[in-house]
Amino acid sequence: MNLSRFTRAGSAVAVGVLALSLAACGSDPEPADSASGDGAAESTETDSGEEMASLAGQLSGGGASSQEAAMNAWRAGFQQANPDATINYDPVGSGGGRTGFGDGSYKFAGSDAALDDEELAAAEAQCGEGGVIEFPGYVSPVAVAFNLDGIDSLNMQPETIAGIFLGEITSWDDEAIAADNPDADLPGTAITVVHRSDESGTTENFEEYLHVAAPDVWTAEPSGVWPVDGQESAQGNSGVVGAVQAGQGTITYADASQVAELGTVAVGVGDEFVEYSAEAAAEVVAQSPRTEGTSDFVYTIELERDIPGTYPIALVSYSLACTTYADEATAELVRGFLTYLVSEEGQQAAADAAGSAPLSDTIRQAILPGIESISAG
Amino acid sequence: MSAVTGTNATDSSARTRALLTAADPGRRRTDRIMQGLIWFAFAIAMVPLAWLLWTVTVEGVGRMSIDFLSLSMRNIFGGDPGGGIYHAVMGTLIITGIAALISVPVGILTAIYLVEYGKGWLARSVTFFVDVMTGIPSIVAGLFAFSLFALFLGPSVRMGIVGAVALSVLMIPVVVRSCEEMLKLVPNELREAAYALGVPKWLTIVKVVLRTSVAGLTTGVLLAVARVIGETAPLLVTVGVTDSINLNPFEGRMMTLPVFTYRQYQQGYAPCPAGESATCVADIAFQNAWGAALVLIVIVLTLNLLGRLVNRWFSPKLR
Amino acid sequence: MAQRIDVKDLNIYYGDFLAVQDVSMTVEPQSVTAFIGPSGCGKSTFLRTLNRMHEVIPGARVEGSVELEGVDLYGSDIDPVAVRRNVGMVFQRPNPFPTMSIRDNVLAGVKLNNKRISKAEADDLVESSLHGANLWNEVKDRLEKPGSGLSGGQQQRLCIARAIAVKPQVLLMDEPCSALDPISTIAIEDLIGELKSEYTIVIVTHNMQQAARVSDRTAFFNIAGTGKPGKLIEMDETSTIFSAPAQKSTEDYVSGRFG
Amino acid sequence: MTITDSPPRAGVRPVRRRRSSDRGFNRAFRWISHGAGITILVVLAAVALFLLWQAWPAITAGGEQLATSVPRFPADTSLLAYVGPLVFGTLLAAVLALCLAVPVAIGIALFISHYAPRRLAQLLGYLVDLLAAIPSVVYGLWGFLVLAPVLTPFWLWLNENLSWVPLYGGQASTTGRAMATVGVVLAVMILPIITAVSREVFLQTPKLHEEAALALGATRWEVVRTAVLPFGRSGVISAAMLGLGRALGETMAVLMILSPGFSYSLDILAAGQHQTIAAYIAADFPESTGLGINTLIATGLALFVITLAVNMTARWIVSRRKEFSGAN
Repeated sequence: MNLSRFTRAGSAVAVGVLALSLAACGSDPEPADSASGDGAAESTETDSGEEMASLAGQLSGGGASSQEAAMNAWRAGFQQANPDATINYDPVGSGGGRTGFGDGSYKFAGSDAALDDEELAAAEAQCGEGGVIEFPGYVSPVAVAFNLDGIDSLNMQPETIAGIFLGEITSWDDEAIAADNPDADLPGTAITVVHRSDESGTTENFEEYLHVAAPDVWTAEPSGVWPVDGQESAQGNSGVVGAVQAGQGTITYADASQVAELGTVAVGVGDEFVEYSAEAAAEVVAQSPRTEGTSDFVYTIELERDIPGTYPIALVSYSLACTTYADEATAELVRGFLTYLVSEEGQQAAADAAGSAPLSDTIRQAILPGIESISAG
Repeated sequence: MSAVTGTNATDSSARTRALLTAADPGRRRTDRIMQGLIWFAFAIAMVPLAWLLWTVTVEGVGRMSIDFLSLSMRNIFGGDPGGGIYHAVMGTLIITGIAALISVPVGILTAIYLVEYGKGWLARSVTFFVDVMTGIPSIVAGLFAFSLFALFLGPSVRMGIVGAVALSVLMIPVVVRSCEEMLKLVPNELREAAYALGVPKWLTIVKVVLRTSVAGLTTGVLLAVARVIGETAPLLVTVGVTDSINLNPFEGRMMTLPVFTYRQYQQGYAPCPAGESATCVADIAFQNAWGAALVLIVIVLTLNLLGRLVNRWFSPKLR
Repeated sequence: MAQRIDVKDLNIYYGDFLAVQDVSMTVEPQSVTAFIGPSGCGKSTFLRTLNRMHEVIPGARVEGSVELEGVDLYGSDIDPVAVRRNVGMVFQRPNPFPTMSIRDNVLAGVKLNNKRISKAEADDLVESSLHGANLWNEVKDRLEKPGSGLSGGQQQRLCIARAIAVKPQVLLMDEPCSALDPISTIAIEDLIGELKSEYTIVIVTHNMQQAARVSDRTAFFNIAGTGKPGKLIEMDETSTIFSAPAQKSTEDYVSGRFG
Repeated sequence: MTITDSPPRAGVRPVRRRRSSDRGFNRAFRWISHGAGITILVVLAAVALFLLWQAWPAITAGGEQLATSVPRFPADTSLLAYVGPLVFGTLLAAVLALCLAVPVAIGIALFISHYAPRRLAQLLGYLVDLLAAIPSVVYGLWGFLVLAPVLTPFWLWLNENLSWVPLYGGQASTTGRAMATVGVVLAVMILPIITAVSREVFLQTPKLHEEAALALGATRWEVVRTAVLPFGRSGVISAAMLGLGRALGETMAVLMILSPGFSYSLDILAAGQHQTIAAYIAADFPESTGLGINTLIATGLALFVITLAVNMTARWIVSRRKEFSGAN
C-alpha cells in the first residue's frame, strides 16, 4: 500500500492545503452598492423592489446565449434584492432551451425564436392546464461589423449585404459598395466573410432579415444554419468578433454589444441608411404587429424589416415560463424573477449590461398580467 | 638493429595515429547534424510552450488579487471588474479530487491485475478495452455520465459528482496504461528474489513491485490528473455553470476553472459607456478568462511539484 | 596487428573523487594480461580508460597518459570514437542488441562505419567472425534469429564475434565469464587462448584460477580502504605472481588469506 | 511470473505474518485486482451500450428522414456520406498534428535523455511534464487569440509561393483559422505527452546496449540509432498513440480555432473546409434535439471506431516486434 499511501497522502496534502487556505477566505462578493453602506443599503434595496418578502431557493433556466449578458444583469439584480435566492441560466442555445423547457429540466427558458406549434404543444403538455407564457424579454440590434483600416462606417443596401455574405461581392472596392459610399476611400482588399459556426438565433435572425429585405439575392430559407459553404466561421458572438479583429477585410454579423471598436454598416431602409442603435431596434419591435391567433399569455411579434427610420436587423429573444408550477416556492421565484426582468429597472440593467433596447410600456402592460398569474397548481 | 626497430616503432606509431585520428568525416558530420537537429527540436518545441506560458502569465497576472481568488462571480455582470474565481477553483478541486479518488485505486489495481495476475481471456479483454476506453471522446464521456444520472434523477440533474464520474471514465484508462508500463519495467529478478525469501505474492507486489515503481506510478497518476483537470466539454453538460459558491458535489451546479475560462471567453466584450472606465471594463471577460487560465495552470503546477516532492521524500533509495 | 599499451602515471577521477591512483604499466602485444584484485579496487575502471569508455560517465576524467604504440589516446587530435573502434570491449554481461538478428549483431560495428560491403563480403565476415568466436557451428542455421534467443555463453561469444568483426587491435574483457556457467566459461577461456595470437587481450577477472589459466602476465590491484583510491600493487609474469609475488598483500590475496 | 502462490517453506527466513492470514490476503488482493479489471469492462460496456443505443435511431433512419430533422444534413445522402467529411477532418487534423509532433517529440525526448547536461535534463523533463497539464481550453484561447494571427502571414506566403503542393492549395484564410493552425496547436498539445512517455522509455534503455554500441566505435548518434531507438520503438509507438488519442478526441481547441466546413478538401490553409467529430458534437449538441442528437452520437461512434482501428494497428505493430524486444 506504500504507493497509494504516498500518492494519496501527496494529493490529499495538496488538495487539503489549497482547500483550507482558500476555504478560509472565500465568499460571494458583497453587492457593489452596499460596499460603502456597511450592508445597510441591502435592506433598502429590497424595499425599493416589490412589496414582498425576500424570496429564497434555487431556480435554473437555460436557452439562448444571446440573452446571457442581459441575464447576468437580471440575475444579479434579482439576487441582490433576494440574497437567499440563486438563479442559474445555462446559455446552451435556443434549441437546447426549448428542449429543456419542454422536458421540464428548465423552469424558464430563453429562445431567439418563438415556439412553433409542435413545441408549443410539448411545452403546454409539460406546463399543465394553465399553459405557457411567452414574451419578448430581450431586444437587441444585430450589427454588421467589419475590419478595414481607417473606415468606421459604411452604407449598404440589403442587396449589397446579401451579395457580400453570399460571396458574390468579393472585394471592398466593388461598385455596389462604392455607389453608396462616394466619400469612402475603399481599398481593393478581398472580403472575408465570417459567420457563426454554431446554430444560433442571431444567424437565423440575420438570415431572415436578408431573406425578407433582399429576396432576389438571398434565396435560402432561414434556418439557423448558415447556408453558404467554405466560408470562415467561429463559435459564438465573441468568436466571430475575434476572428474579424484578427483578419483584414473581414466582415460579420454579431450582437451589437460585442462589436467593440470594429467598423459597422449603416443599413439601407427605404431611402435612408440607419446606424444600429438600441432605440432604432426598439422602434422596430414597437411598430411591428403582434402575432395573431395566440393565447393571451403568448406575446410574439411579426418583425417588419422595412419601417423607415428603424434598424431592421433586430434580434427579439423570448422568455418562456409556465403559468403553473408544482410547488409554491418555484412559482414564487419564477414570478418574482420575471416580474423583475420586465420591470423598468430590469430592462435598464440589461440595457446597461448588454446594450439591449428596453421594452416599451405598451408591451410591458400587455405581458404583466400573464406573469402575475403564475401560481402553484 | 636498433635503428630498424626504431623505424618500425615510428612506422607503427604513425599508422596507429592515423587509425586513431582518422574519423570518418561523413559519420562525424551525421553526428553533428543529428545533434544540431535534436537541439533544434528542443528549441522549436520550447518556443510555443514558453510563448503560451508567457502569454497566460502576462495576460492573467493583471487580474490577480486577493478578491479575485477569494470571491465568486455572484451578482457580477457586464463590465464590472469585481468578483473572482473562488467558486470555480473549489469546484475544480472537488470534482477532480473525487475523480482521482475513483480512478486511481481502480486504475492501479487494474494495472496490477494486468501485470501480476493477468492471464487468459479476461486479461486480454481488459487490455483491449482499456485501449478502447482511451478513445472515448471527452464529450461522449460527459454525455454518458449525464444520461446515467438522468436516468434516475431526471433530466435537470447537474451535480459535481456527475462531472467526477465523467472525468473518471476519461482518467481510468490513462492511469491503467501508464501504471501498467511502469509496473512492467520492474525487473522480474526483484519479484523472484522476494519469492525466494518466502514473501507471499501480495506482499511482494506491495512491498517490492509498487515500492520500486512508485516514482513512475506517481508520474502516471499526475499525467492522468493533468489530462482531466482541464477538461471542459464533459463538465459543461454534467455540472453546468453557476456564479455562486457550491461546495457540495452531491447537490446543485458547480463551476470549474476550465468551464469558467470558456464561459468568460464566450461572453466577449461588455458594452461600456464612453469615459467611464473605472466601473466598467469592456474586455473584463477576456481578462477573467486569462486570469482563470493562469490560476488553473498554477494549481496544476503546485500539484505536480507537491507530487514530486512527496515522491522524492518517500520513494526508496535503490541506488 | 596487435598493439602495445603503455600507461604512464594515470590518475582516474569521478568528479573530485580519485578512484584509481598513479598507475603505470605496459601491456604486451599478442599476449593475455589479467587484472585481479578485490571488488572496488578500480580494475574495471582502469580497464575502461584503455578505450576511453570511462569518460562516458558524466564527470569522469583522467590525468596521465595511455599510449597505444606510442600514440597518446587522450591526445587532443584523437577521436574517441576511433579509439573504441580500435580497442574492442566485451562486457561482464552478454549484451547482444535485442532488436537485431545474430547476423546483424555481428555486422553491427561494420555497418556503423557506413562501409558498403557486398552481401558476399558480409557473409564472409559473419562466418569468419563467428568462427573466430567458436560459435559458427552452433548458429549457422539460425543467423536471422534474434541474438537474445541464445544461451548466455553463446550470447557472450556472439559479443566477442561482434567485437572482432570490426578488426580491433586490442580486446578488453571486463569479467567476461562472471555471468556464465562453467562449461561456457571454459569455452570462452579456450577462445581467449586462440585469440591472443592476433590481439592484445586484457581481461579483468575475479577468478584467480581463471587468471592463472589464461593469462601470460597478471596485474594485482588493491585498495587501502573505502574512499581511498585503488592502486596497482604489482605486475609480473603470471607464474611469478601466483608463486612468488614481490608484495605481501599480493601473496595474501592469491593465497586466499586476504583481509 | 510463473511462481505459484505456494506457502513459504519452513526454514526459509521467517516472514512477519502467519501463513493462513497470508493466504487470505493473497486471495483478497487477487480478487480486488480482478475486480478492478472487471469494473473497467463494466464501465466500458455501459458506455458502449449507451453509444449504440443512442446512435441506433440515426443508423436505422433513412437519409430522407434525417434530412428533414437534422439541420445540417444534406438532402439525398446517407448517414455515411454525412459522417464521411467529419471523419476525414478528424483524421486530417490528427495526422497533421502527429506528423508535426512525433519527430520533434522524439528529438526532445532524446535531448532530455541523452544529450542535455544531466542537471538541466531533470529540470527540462519536469518542465515538459508540467506542460502536459495545460488545459485544452487554454490552448484554444491562445491558439485563437495569439497564434492564429501570427501564423497567418506564413500561411499566406505558403499559399502564394507553394500552392502547387497539394496541401497548400485553395484560397488561404486571412484570419489563420484553418486546419493548418489547428494542426500546429494540436501538435503543441500532444507534444508533451509523446515526449514524456518517449523520454521515460529512452531513459530505460539498458546501459549494456549503449555501451556495446559505444565499444564498437559508435558516435553518439549511432548509439542512439543502434541501441536507444530500437529499444524504445514500441514505447514511442504507444506514446504516439496516446498523442493521437488526444488529438482525435480534442474538442475545445478545435472548437475555438477552426472555421468549420464539410468537405474532403486537402487545402489545409483554407477556411471552412474541415471539421472534427469531437468539435462538431460539442458545437451542435446544445442546439440539437431528437434525431439530431442521435445523429451526433452516431458520429461519436464513428470517432470511437477510428480510435479503435488506430489502436489495433499500433498493437499489431508492437506485437510484430515483440520477438526482438529486450524486455525480460
